[in-house]
Amino acid sequence: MQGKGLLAGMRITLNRLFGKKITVHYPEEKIPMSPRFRGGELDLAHNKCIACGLCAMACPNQVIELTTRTDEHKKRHLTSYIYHSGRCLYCNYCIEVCPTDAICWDKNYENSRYFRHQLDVDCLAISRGKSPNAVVGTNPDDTDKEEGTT
Amino acid sequence: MSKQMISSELFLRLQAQFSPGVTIIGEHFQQALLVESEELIELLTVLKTDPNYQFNLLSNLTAVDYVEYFEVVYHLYSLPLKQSATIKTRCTNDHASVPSVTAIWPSADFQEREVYDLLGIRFTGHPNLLRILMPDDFPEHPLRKAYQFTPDGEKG
Amino acid sequence: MQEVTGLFMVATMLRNILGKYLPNPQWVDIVITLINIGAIFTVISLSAVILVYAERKVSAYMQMRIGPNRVGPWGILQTVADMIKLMSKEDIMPVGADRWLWILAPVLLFIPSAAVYVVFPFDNQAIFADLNIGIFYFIAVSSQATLPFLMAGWASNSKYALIGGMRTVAQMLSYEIPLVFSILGVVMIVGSMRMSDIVAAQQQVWFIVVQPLAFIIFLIAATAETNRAPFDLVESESELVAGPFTEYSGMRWALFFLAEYANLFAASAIAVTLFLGGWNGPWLPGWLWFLLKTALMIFVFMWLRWTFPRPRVDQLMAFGWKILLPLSLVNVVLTGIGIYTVKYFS
Amino acid sequence: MGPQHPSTHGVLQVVLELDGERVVKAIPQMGYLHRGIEKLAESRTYTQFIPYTDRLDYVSSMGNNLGYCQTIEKLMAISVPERAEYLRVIMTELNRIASHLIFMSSVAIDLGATTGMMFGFRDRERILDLFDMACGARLTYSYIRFGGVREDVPAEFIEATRQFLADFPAMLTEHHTLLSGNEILHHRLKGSGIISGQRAVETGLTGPTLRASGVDYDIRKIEPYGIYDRFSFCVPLGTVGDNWDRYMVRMEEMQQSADIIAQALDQLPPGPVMTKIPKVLKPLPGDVYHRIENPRGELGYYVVSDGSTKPYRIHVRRPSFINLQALNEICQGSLIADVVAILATLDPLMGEVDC
Repeated sequence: MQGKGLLAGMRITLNRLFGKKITVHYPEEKIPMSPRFRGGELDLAHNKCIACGLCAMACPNQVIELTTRTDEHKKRHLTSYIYHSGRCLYCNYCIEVCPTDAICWDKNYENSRYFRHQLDVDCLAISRGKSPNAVVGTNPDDTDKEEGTT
Repeated sequence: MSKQMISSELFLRLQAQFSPGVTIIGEHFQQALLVESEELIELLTVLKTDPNYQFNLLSNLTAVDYVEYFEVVYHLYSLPLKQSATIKTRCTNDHASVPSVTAIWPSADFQEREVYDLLGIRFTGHPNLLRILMPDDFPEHPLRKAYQFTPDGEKG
Repeated sequence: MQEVTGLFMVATMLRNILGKYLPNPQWVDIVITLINIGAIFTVISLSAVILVYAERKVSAYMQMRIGPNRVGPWGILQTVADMIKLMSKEDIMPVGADRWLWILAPVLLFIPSAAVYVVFPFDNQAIFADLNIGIFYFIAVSSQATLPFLMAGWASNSKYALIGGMRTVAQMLSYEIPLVFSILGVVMIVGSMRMSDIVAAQQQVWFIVVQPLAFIIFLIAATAETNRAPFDLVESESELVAGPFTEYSGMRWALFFLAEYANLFAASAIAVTLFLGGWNGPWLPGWLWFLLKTALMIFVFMWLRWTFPRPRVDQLMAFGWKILLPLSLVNVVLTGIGIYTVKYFS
Repeated sequence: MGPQHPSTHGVLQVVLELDGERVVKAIPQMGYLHRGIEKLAESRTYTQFIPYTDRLDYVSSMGNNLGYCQTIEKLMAISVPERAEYLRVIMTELNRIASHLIFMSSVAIDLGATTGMMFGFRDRERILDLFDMACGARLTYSYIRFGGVREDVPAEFIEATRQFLADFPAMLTEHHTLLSGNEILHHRLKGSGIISGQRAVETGLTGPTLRASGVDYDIRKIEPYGIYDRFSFCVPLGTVGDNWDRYMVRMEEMQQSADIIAQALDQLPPGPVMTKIPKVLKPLPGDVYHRIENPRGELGYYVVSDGSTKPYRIHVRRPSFINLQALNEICQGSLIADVVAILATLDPLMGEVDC
């Protein structure tokens, strides 16, 4: 069988051998993601959030669970905002539908966890800055539900 | 999106040919031919072999559970004449069975097995009517409206 | 008389020291042989470690990746880390496997590939046993390697392994013959099978120039012998998962791995001795030349591996019998005519 | 060949009946990746179902979005602005090239040429970066919405796509020399896994697999959806319908898609990318079936609506699921190595097969 095609193939691999590499040393240098990258977890600016619950309703997979409390002069406050990142489809619906742009992606795509319940992120605590790395250990079922769960 | 639907007079001629069992329902792109399951095979063979129909590709075969009855839908397409048609047939849901069209179009084989697996419609004459997607020992047919499931965290 | 090379002096000096302590000369020979065996094993394990690392680096560079660079500077200790990992891996044996056959297979595979090192002329005098049937010994021992594959295939009681084992037998046998015939060409010119004579005969001109066709046939047949791509049908990932080695893990699998790289080093060493003039070469000492040429040959094997897809079993057989074998016969005839004309004119 | 076999494109089990190495029967067993997307659809609103369509044929999810959105637009007669139509064509064709690059890499790795695979994935990275720039995701985009696309592409996207199109011929020639020109590949793919055109149509094969058997059936040409009638491109056809034809048809299609993108980029008009549609869609009761040309074949959506915000029934006509029917017939009497090659050229995708 004429070896012309074989030799041509070998020529390619040879000059690729000395060619420029395209992989990077991952932990040290990271490939920059685009500004529109939808990844990581939701980070909530709780002062902007008016606890309307639109994001929870818009989400196809019921990933966002928030509970609200209406105080004396009918103003709604957020009491808990749990984001089950394990079930999130990253479809960006919640961010598009939020009237006050309170949530956005934190673009940190290295968020692997050891335990399943660590996937449920309590964005409220984080945004309040109380405990910057508050990974709520509460499993979804035993979160105390106040009235008005949306 | 122009869709060369089968011209209506062809439908009318078909209806005349199989008068009692065939009715035309829907309009414009939703136009379909409702057929009694007895005349189904006969009609489909005509559609495939007759020179002015020549539907040689069974593009899609599916079924819908309208609670009182099941509706099996066939979408046909004719490559030479570049026209498409929709054929529907109904069967009650207690003894849901429809004659199988694998004899006419072998491409119906997997699709009928899938409809049987998910909706429980038996296709008489199908070579090996087994479950295709669900595990073999799955008791029910999940796509039926009666089948509700609430896996954890699912508030659907 | 060849000049006394460094290595030879070391051997004689060692012999005198031992002579003082040990009562009679037999003891000295035994100790020298033991040292040599030890030397061969270190060469094998060292070469395996380096080859594994080199293969991963070369394949990575060819695919524009960077390759292992985590463990140790530029990833040199990567293979050592692999070895330790493999040793600590738990060694599971498939149920229903044929116990003894399964345990013996990797060991039996390693013996022929180690025994082959005996005839390599690393340097002028540095050959373990300069048998007068050197090259013939190489062929006889290397054809032993087929059996352990079949044993592993049969013993691990899995469909993939069995088919892999059958394929090994078919492939190795059908590529043994073209290999032998291509070597025949060289032996006809040299007139003797002693390795050092073959190397000595290549003082002026290397046999690759005299026997280009034989070199190509040898190259192809050797790739098939060592089960390396493009002929790695034995353990082709996409069809047979890993062929005979599917059921092995931990240290046993490492032994298979080691044997494969030992075979690779052996095949390229033989190619160097037969066609590229062993340790002949200006300026540099003999053994360095030998290593450089072997490294070049190994690079060519790796180059083949990372460029070509894998032919089908029946195409492999057809190629082996219908094309390679007649070609090698033609080569033998041509060499015969060549020798005769040379004798006629000189 | 069990579900976790390395070369079955996902979790597919092929029950092989052999004598020696010859294949007597090859029955695909499916369902390992069955997530019941059609059942989920019944408890989601129309817009909420879009991210699920990405997960069907996760390698060309732009095509899935387009198919679903066009079906609903047809049901509710929603019009789409010009610029959005062009962006949709550009995105789906880019996705087709990426999907065919994956096809080529999987053929290469299945036949043993690991380097060929690496090159395929390296070129696909370029396209994924383009998608990342435009819609933020690399694999599951949900970029196409009812009435247009989610947001306009950034300025540098157009220039980066032109740059990609400029480098693309060089990439293709490299793949051709390394893989298609290779004699071993010729022997491996030529003459094996043959299916005649007429038989292919009967078993419901569609897409490049059908065109390889010489049947000219490309929905972009026969029933142009969207604005495909404004682009001139030819539909590559095979002759014998063996593995080699299936391979070459897809390689040529990549070139055709690149031409389409170039034409679309030239004619890209300015303007809005989204028409005004109600927040909550309530289509009139009725059903609709719409088909588009996905890299793996004819992707059809049959949507039945009962007037509420949630679809009553959605059935997806999945090309890989139906193309797999021909596996048993094509594999008759071939060797194990051929079964792997046939599976590679049939290019099934488990997310789509199991739905």
